[in-house]
Amino acid sequence: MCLAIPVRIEEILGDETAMADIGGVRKEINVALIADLAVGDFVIMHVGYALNKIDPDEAERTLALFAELDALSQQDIIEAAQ
Amino acid sequence: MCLAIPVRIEEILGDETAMADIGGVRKEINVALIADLAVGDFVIMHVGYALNKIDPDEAERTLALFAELDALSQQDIIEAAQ
Amino acid sequence: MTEQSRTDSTDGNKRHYSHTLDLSKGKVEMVHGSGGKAMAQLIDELFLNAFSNPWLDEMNDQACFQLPAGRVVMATDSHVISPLFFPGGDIGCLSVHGTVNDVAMSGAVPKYLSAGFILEEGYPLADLQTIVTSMAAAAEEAGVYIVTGDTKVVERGKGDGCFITTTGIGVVPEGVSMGADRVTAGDKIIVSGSLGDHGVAIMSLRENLTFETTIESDTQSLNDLVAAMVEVVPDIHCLRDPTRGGLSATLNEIAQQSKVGMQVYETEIPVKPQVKAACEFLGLDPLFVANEGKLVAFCPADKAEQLLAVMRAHPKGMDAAIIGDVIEDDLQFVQMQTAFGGNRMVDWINGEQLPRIC
Amino acid sequence: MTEQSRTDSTDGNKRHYSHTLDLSKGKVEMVHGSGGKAMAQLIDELFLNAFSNPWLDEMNDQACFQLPAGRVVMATDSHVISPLFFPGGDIGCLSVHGTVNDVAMSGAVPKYLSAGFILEEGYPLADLQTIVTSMAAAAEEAGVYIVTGDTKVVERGKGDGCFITTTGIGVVPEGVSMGADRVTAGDKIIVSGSLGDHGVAIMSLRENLTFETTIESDTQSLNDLVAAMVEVVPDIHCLRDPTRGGLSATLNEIAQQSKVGMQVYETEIPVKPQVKAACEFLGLDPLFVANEGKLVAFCPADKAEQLLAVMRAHPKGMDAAIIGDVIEDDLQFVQMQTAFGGNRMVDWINGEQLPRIC
Amino acid sequence: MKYVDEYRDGGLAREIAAKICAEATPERAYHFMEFCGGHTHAIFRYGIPDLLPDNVKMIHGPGCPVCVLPIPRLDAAIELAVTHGVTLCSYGDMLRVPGSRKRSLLKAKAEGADVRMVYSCMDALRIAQENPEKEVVFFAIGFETTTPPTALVINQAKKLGLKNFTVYCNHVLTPAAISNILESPEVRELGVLPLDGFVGPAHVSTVIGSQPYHYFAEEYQKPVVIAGFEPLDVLQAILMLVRQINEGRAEVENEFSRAVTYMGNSRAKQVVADTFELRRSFEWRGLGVVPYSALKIKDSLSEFDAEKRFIVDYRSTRENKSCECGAILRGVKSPRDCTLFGDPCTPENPLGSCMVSSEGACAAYYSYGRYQERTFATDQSHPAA
Amino acid sequence: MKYVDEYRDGGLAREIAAKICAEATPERAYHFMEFCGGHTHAIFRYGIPDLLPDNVKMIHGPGCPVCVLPIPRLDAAIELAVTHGVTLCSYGDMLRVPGSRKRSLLKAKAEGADVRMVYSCMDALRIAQENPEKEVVFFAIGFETTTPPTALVINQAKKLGLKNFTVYCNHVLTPAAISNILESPEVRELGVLPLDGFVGPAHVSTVIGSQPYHYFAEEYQKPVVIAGFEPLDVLQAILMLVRQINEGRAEVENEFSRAVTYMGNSRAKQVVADTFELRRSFEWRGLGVVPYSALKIKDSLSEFDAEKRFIVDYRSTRENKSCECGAILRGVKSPRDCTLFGDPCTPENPLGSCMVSSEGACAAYYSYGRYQERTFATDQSHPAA
Ligand code: SF4
Ligand code: SF4
Ligand SMILES: [Mg+2]
Ligand SMILES: [Mg+2]
Ligand SMILES: [Mg+2]
Ligand SMILES: [Mg+2]
Ligand SMILES: [Mg+2]
Ligand SMILES: [Mg+2]
Ligand SMILES: [Mg+2]
Ligand SMILES: [Mg+2]
Ligand SMILES: [Mg+2]
Ligand SMILES: [Mg+2]
Repeated sequence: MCLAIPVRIEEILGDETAMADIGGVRKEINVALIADLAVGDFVIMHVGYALNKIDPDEAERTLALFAELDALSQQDIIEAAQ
Repeated sequence: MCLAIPVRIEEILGDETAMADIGGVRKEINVALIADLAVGDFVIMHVGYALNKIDPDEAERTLALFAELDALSQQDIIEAAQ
Repeated sequence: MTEQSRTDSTDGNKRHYSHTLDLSKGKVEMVHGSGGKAMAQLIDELFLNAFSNPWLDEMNDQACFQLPAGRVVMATDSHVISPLFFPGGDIGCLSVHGTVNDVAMSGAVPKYLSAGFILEEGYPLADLQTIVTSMAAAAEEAGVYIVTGDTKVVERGKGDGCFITTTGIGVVPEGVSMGADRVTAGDKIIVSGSLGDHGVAIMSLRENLTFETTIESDTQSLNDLVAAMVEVVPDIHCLRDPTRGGLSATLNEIAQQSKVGMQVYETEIPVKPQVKAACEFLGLDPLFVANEGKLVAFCPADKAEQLLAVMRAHPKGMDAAIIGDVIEDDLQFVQMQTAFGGNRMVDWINGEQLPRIC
Repeated sequence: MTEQSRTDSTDGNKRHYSHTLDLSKGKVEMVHGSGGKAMAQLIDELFLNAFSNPWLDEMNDQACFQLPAGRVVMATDSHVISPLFFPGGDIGCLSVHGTVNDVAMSGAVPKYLSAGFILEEGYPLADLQTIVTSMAAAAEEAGVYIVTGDTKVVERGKGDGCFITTTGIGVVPEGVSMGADRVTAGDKIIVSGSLGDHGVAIMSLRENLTFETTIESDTQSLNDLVAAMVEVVPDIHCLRDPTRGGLSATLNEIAQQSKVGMQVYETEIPVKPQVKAACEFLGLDPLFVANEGKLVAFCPADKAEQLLAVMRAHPKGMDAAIIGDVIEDDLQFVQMQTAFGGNRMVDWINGEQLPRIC
Repeated sequence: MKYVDEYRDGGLAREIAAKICAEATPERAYHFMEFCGGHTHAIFRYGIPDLLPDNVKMIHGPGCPVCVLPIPRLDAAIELAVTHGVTLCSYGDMLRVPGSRKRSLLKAKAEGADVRMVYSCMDALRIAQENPEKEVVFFAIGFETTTPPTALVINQAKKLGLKNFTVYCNHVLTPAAISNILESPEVRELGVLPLDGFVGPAHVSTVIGSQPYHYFAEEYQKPVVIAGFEPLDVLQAILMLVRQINEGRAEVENEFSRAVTYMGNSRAKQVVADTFELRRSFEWRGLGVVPYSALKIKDSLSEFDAEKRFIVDYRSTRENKSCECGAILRGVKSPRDCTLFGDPCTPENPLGSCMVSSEGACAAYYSYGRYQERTFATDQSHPAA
Repeated sequence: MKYVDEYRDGGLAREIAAKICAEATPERAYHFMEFCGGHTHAIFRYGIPDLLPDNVKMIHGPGCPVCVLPIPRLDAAIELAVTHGVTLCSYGDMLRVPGSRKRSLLKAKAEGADVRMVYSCMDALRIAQENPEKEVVFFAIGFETTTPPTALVINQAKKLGLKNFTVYCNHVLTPAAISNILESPEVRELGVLPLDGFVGPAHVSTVIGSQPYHYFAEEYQKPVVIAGFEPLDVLQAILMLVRQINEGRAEVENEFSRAVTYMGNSRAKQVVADTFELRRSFEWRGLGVVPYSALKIKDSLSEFDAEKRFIVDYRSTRENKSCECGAILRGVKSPRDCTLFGDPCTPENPLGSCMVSSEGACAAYYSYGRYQERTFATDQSHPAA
């Protein structure tokens, strides 16, 4: 029910609609809930509506978090092995 | 369009309807247009409505007319042959 | 086996389902055509159950059987009759008879059938079971096996309850060679029984015609009758079952394909009094009315009496009659000497003002 | 010949009609199913014209052909796809591919088809001709002949434009013996190409989903691919085309019939990025999505690489891949190791919330 | 079937035919018009022309209600179904008649209009009762035979208080059409249409009786014999007409006395009089505008009149200009005179109304009569004998 | 796909899992509730339980809107379609949920009701525009994620002046449900439900932000980590919860910071506030009557409220008494505790809502998890390798 997916804004079609790209699939979506939308933005789409923008920096940071953990855990393993 | 057929009244079902027999086929028909209808009467049915009763004596008379002609024509033939 | 595993357990070749199909109050749902477990269950509990035979039970997407070398015959009919149940039959047995007969009309021995169901969402499973049971009985009577099939479900309003398309395979005996183009002037025309029963039985149910008769559809398979006929007179020139369009369509088609004329005699054509009466008040000609258990045979004149005798000796041909002659005619007209004495054409049926009859 | 007789004249085997069918603006009318001259004309000018071959041209109610002694295969499919035209195909070619493939999945060489049409009153004749032309081209490509058929017309609102039921006959080569119950632990599971294309192409047209893809239906006949496979590896244990219900239904069905388990590997299963994306936002699993031009093969492990090579060398199997193993499992579960690394069940599709896809 | 089979006896037919041959004076020609399409149909179906001497010729009259309906009124019915979206109920024959631009009710149905074939007008009423959300229009056509049932359903609709049922009334009157033919220049002045007598309507007369025909017999000095629709009835009527001519009489005789009385069915006439009133004029296909030749629904029942409820547009239209239906309906031409007959005009692809109704002269000729145009053995022996 | 694939990396998963194993203190148990069905689904689909140590247990919460809708409200929707004859538009998952007497919207559809599956509420609006003669009702269910789109279509319907479009509003609120669980006797008194922390909603939080969860963290001293629905998000959130527990913290952390801010989407919150108002109370399946836990359409928009336009009858009904959905939704039982699980309750023949929605715990268990109940080789080598 809360199925939602990140989509990329390809074209702004009007006040409330935009063309979105979803891994090569194109779909017209409603963007009335999003302020300051620009082509190239990623948004979370739910039942055909954009709910929020995705912040690319935060996304990077989260991935880095996973990576940091990775480094950390390797360190643990090294320590444990010593 | 003026397709109509003699049917026999089998049963009077109400003010305006009767069950009719058509050579072994039974059909409910409207008899509102017929006065003094009795079981056993033959009527002319058109688009599900009885239009008129058939007069059995007149029917006999018409058949007799054919037959008389027959007799007459045979007499003619006999005369012609003489 | 743990409790949860029961859901997926099998019993011999049969799959197990946590609920059995509700065959009393259930309805066909879209999910029954989805390719999932609900569809598998419908197939298992309804179709496999009723039709079970070694080929079908293999549960492949196709059936595999052994045939001797020789001529093989294939025929198909889609059945869309309305109403689905009628005096003397239903779409189930009709769908077997219709195709068995088309196979048999080549002189072949029908062997295997396939069945494709197109079901409308909301159709009662109880009715579907009745139909399927009737198919199974008809197949058994005809000595054929329903060896493969397919089921689709369409949304409510995109179908009409149940359509069944059957295809039959048969084997032609040595020495038999029939065809719609093999009829020649001098042939006799024989029908196997009274005409118009099926169409009149269906019409009697039509909402705006509603009349009562004791006429039942003649729907039946004719392969046994054909086998008896072929045994005695292998050189029958042509057989045809006069279904849609009735006798008139059959005679006209064959006249054109064989480039001959036909002369039939109204007084010789068997028509039941009630069929005559119903046609009379509906303004129809019994020659245009459909049959589902009758055949027309064209055979050399010198074999006609012999063939007639064989047919009359068979329960499905007791009322067989020679009804006319094939004649030479460049114009390929079908004519009928009326009971009244005049001669008139018997043209193709014209227009479709009847309920769906097959 | 007098003027009036022209109406009934024949030209070779062709009948003559006073008007030709209006294939640009005409519509299917009830009379086209009535068994009269209008039906004969539809058959002559549309079907005979497109499908012409020696068997069909006989214009009997059945087709007669010669078969060698041996194992014969019969398969049938009713096609009710909506919409009737879609990216990559239409119901016409689909109805040929669907049945040719079911015949081919036994390892047999498909030879002859029958076709039963159920047409809705009002359906444009122009569209019907497009469909019929597409069927004819598909039959030609597959090297099969449409040798007999049937046409019914149902009232507007009792059908959905055009339903087509096809039945196919094929001949099994010596030494080939496949079956859904012949799969054993240790077999490799091979698919012939990317999955889900057909279903996604159809869904993209659904009124309330409307998305744009460049994905086209994969509808195609696979008999040539199968012939190439069987030539090199005759002892393939089973072939199946994963149509309705997708790969998951096929794997589960065969697991149950062969009483085995299956282990597949998500990373090995070919799925196009757009198909993956469409499934992602629709909440579907590509393994549940229908295909119409792909097959799954189960073969002994020691033949798998050889078979894969043959498949990849064929234009219809270029993207073939070994996707998993048949394993022993009393519970007959199908499991998948996800790209993520976990293992999960691949159950049957559940529910039908998709448009009609075949 | 009683009252049917005995009137189809082939043996008697040959004897009556022999009589006609014997009595028809070879020196003169006898031209009789059968007014009714029912007679036309019977004549062809039973091969009666084969039985008549060459100098006794049957002329087919306009008594086919399907044939005489003018195209603009058919177009209007199609428009009711298509534009107004009503459920249009019609008797079967009417469905295939081509209107303007080759449209027909059946084609409109194939394109999505809600057109229903009914066997009886009471079916239309039932459809209205069962579908209160739909506007149901009964497309009423026909002569005096078919009018009383229509009158009854209108009254029943009133009794039931139906708000969604109307009748598109096209009922026409037989005597007016006979008058029109007798008054036509072809008959009176040009002599193109020799007309020695009438075979009078069978079922129409069961309602209106034989009384109305006396005017024609007296005023125009044409004999009229009312006859049943069975083949012996027709033959007998022809014989009776031959005799009247031979004897110089011009009387109304009633061969169909088993069902037709002098005054007809007074109940039926009364319900018709209560429900309908005369139209000042009405257009007939073939005959043109004929004064006082049709009925409309009385103002007091106007709530059941489709022409009052819906704006029905009668655009003038041109018929296929080669179609000879008009002349055929006036009796001045035969189907054989039409260059379209048989090719391209056939019952499957009719170009005119006379090729549609089984009572139309063209359809009767085509379906039963084509073979007669060439020589064939009349004395074929019986095959099964 | 960007922002998807990188969050499904199996290699990273194993590393995060190793971290969890390493950091989870063997002496204690960690019980975390994932509130959302979306998390439940991801957990089973990606086999996350396989990756967790035995002492880290996930408890499935009530965050599946299909699962928590009480039967009387589903029955009411069925009644709207069946008795009131409306065109009922519903999201797909809802169609197969069994109501009273085993009825469902899909069965009602099979029996002739006009039930349409829509992908989006805007499809319902379009259906209403295209079918002005039909009453179209949108069956609105869902949490804060799904509410803003419903608000938008109601406002659009007003702008378009639609007279045939209403919404049957069943939107519910996440914080109220979390409160209810935390206030429940099972948690507070009985200790039946050990609950050490929450995996907080992903998409709900994109709208409401992380702010509302601070109350729970403070008031009940339970850590909350808001997490995306991808499997790495879930694993990372679990790790973050383990760490909070280990460190004695009870804070709100935001793993899903790429889409969730502190305040959420103010536009979305505004349109919801303009369109809906709080219900005093609302019944949840499993949780019972929860005060201020749901929304209704404001009086000023009552013309679009199906509950105002139609008389909707909420008869009290009994659920299948063996179905444990209620307890499962409260987190106190697992699907395995239900004697009906798997036989006879399956996704094809669901006896409770939790077996229908792919976010329902029973369905997730059944479709993905059954095989895990037995021993299987975890180190199977790759076949194609
Ligand atoms: S044959 Fe056809 S075109 Fe000619 S008069 Fe008759 S109906 Fe008209
Ligand atoms: S398994 Fe079925 S009956 Fe049991 S709790 Fe889950 S949904 Fe309810
Ligand atoms: Mg056939
Ligand atoms: Mg048949
Ligand atoms: Mg046949
Ligand atoms: Mg199939
Ligand atoms: Mg229907
Ligand atoms: Mg098949
Ligand atoms: Mg197939
Ligand atoms: Mg298949
Ligand atoms: Mg056929
Ligand atoms: Mg339709």
